[in-house]
Amino acid sequence: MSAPDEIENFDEFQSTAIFADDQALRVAVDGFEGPLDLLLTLARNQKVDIAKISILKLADQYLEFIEGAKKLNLELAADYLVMAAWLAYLKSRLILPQEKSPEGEPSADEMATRLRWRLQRLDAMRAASTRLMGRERLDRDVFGRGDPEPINVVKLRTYKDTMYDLLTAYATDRVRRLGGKVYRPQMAPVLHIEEARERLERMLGRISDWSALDRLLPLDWSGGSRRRSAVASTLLACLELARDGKVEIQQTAPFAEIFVRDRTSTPVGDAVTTSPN
Amino acid sequence: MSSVAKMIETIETEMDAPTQEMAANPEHLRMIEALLFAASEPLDQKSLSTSLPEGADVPALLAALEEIYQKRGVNLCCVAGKYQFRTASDLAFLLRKEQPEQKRLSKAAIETLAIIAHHQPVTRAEIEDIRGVAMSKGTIDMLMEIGWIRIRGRKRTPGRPVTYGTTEAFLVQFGLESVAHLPGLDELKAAGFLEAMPPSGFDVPNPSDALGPDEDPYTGEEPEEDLATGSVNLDEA
Amino acid sequence: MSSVAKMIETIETEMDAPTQEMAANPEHLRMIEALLFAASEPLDQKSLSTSLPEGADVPALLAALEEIYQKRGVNLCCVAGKYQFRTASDLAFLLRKEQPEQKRLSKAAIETLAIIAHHQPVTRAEIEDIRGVAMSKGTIDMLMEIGWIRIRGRKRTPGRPVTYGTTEAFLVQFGLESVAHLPGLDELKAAGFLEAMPPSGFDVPNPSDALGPDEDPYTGEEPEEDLATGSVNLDEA
Repeated sequence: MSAPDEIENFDEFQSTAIFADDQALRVAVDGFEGPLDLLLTLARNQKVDIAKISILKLADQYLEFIEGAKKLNLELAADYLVMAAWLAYLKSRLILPQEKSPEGEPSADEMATRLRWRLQRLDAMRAASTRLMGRERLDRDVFGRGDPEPINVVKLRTYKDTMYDLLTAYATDRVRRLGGKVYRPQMAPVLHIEEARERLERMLGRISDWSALDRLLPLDWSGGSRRRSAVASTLLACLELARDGKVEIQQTAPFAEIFVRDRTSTPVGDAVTTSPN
Repeated sequence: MSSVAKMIETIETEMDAPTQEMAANPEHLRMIEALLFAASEPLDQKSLSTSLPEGADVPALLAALEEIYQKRGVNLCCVAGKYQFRTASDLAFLLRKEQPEQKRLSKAAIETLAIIAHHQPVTRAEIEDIRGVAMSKGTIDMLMEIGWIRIRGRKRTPGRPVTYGTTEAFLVQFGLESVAHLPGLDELKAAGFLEAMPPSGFDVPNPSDALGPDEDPYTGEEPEEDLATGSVNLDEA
Repeated sequence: MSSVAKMIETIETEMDAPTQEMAANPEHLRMIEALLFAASEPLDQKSLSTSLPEGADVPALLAALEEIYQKRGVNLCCVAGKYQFRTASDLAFLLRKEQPEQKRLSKAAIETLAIIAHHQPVTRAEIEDIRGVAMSKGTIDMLMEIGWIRIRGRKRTPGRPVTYGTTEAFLVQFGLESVAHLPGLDELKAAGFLEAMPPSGFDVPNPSDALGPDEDPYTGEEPEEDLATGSVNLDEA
């Protein structure tokens, strides 16, 4: 039973509920929001303060209204009829005051006061609702900033990548590409230092006095990179043995030929020696 | 002196109140003005404070700003405990916009909203008692959908009915600092119309966002036991 | 006098300019302020004029408003003949919220970056050749956006492709003094990034910030003539 439109002015609304003839009555029945609303409208039509309204007179008007509606065969919701019955009862008790009200029941005056109070309260809430809806509303009467400037969330992106990541990526990427594209390269030949040292140690006692380093190289390690590796490893092995006092090494000038002498079979000589330290 | 200069002089005179004098750092004032101007939503003191330099006296700045803008075309308003610049209400005639998209509220919905606002926390039965008519389900649904009301708790009475209250969006829409700022609230209270019964010395319920003395926080569906053992709730009530 | 009052006095002094004195009706000023505040887009004088009462001197009002807001947190700006309030440009930082986010480069991106770093100056085609895969446009764009690579020149080869190199920000990120300090082959081996015997054909160039022998400095878009006369460039290369 709700009005189709927002009606913010209740005085305006209630004026539509005043019934002068049968036609208006029909309109009024449709317009009421229940029996209390009907009672309030009737009360307001008495044009006196609701606090001082005559409940007897109001009950008469209400019952009259219901009778009129019945005559017109208007369908009335049950709660209108309940209110009518209650008002008829209240009216009878108000007209014929009893000395005592039935057990546990309020007196007729108390019932009238309660009804009056409920009408006042409904009236007050109607007014409050008018006040509320009369307030300036956002985006209808008052406006916020039409073109707000939003907060820009700037992502401060930092990267965790380190030099390690960079070099790993470079090395693995490049090795992978080349590995896939070119033939699988042979491992370059290396004469390991340990190998050279073992070999030299086996030769100790058999190395002739001041032998050139070249002559101590294994025979199958001649030529190109194989020879270079053999020279380097054998020299390093000689240096290690010299440190251990097992050989002496001599070189007369930078890049000159290197000579090696076996100290295990030769007493310490007075030759010019260069001992690496 | 020009009329504009006169207006500014008025602002200045108001600004000379000693309370704002010390605290309102003009650079901070510019900042808070910019923040509030830029925002699309009301801002609370806490979020303003985090955006301003440390030590900025937000309450003093807000007070200063409110005074500066008091007579202007744009005013600083406090809604739902937050701050927002809004066009002056007397200029509504200039700016008013009809909003066809917003559902027009029925008389029943408007009344229900007003009752919920003033009587919160309030149950459906209490609303029906005030209006003297059974409420159609759609009314509450519609107000909930608009976002103006919410279920806020349960009443410690038999059946433990849910209680309704208004939302922050309601306060923002109607330009209210809090529900305690509803116009005419004091008169309604004084007349006893916010009480459940005719005045006879019962305590006066105030509309409040805090849980009422006979209200429990809303936790969704009630456990079935509670519904079955109405007697327990009766004892509690 | 309080600092705020001083600021207002400044505004007032500015407002006393005789041009605005006559025309700026304070009520009209409030209206234009509200209109501009509530507008969702910049407004031109004509549309302001139709919203304001007849006879309102829009140019004078705008001038007055501009002066009032000149030193404030919000300014009245005119862009393309339309007016709007904008946050004062020196307060733009208030509207920025920085959110740190840590990321890692994608595999393709870090490999590309490593190759640019070691092989610079290097063209896109060369990067693709080294990596053996076509590169997505996004990779270079992303590295440029981060600011770690830059276009440093053009190669004197047909088509004059741009050459890429690393930036100062790259050196900072990876803790390098200069690109010449990038580890070479031996250091890569020694540090265990490469096997003792890298595949044949594996060389690690010595990167440099200086222009390469076949590199021209980058001067933006190539003039059309250069693109047309590829043969000339071929000779040069």
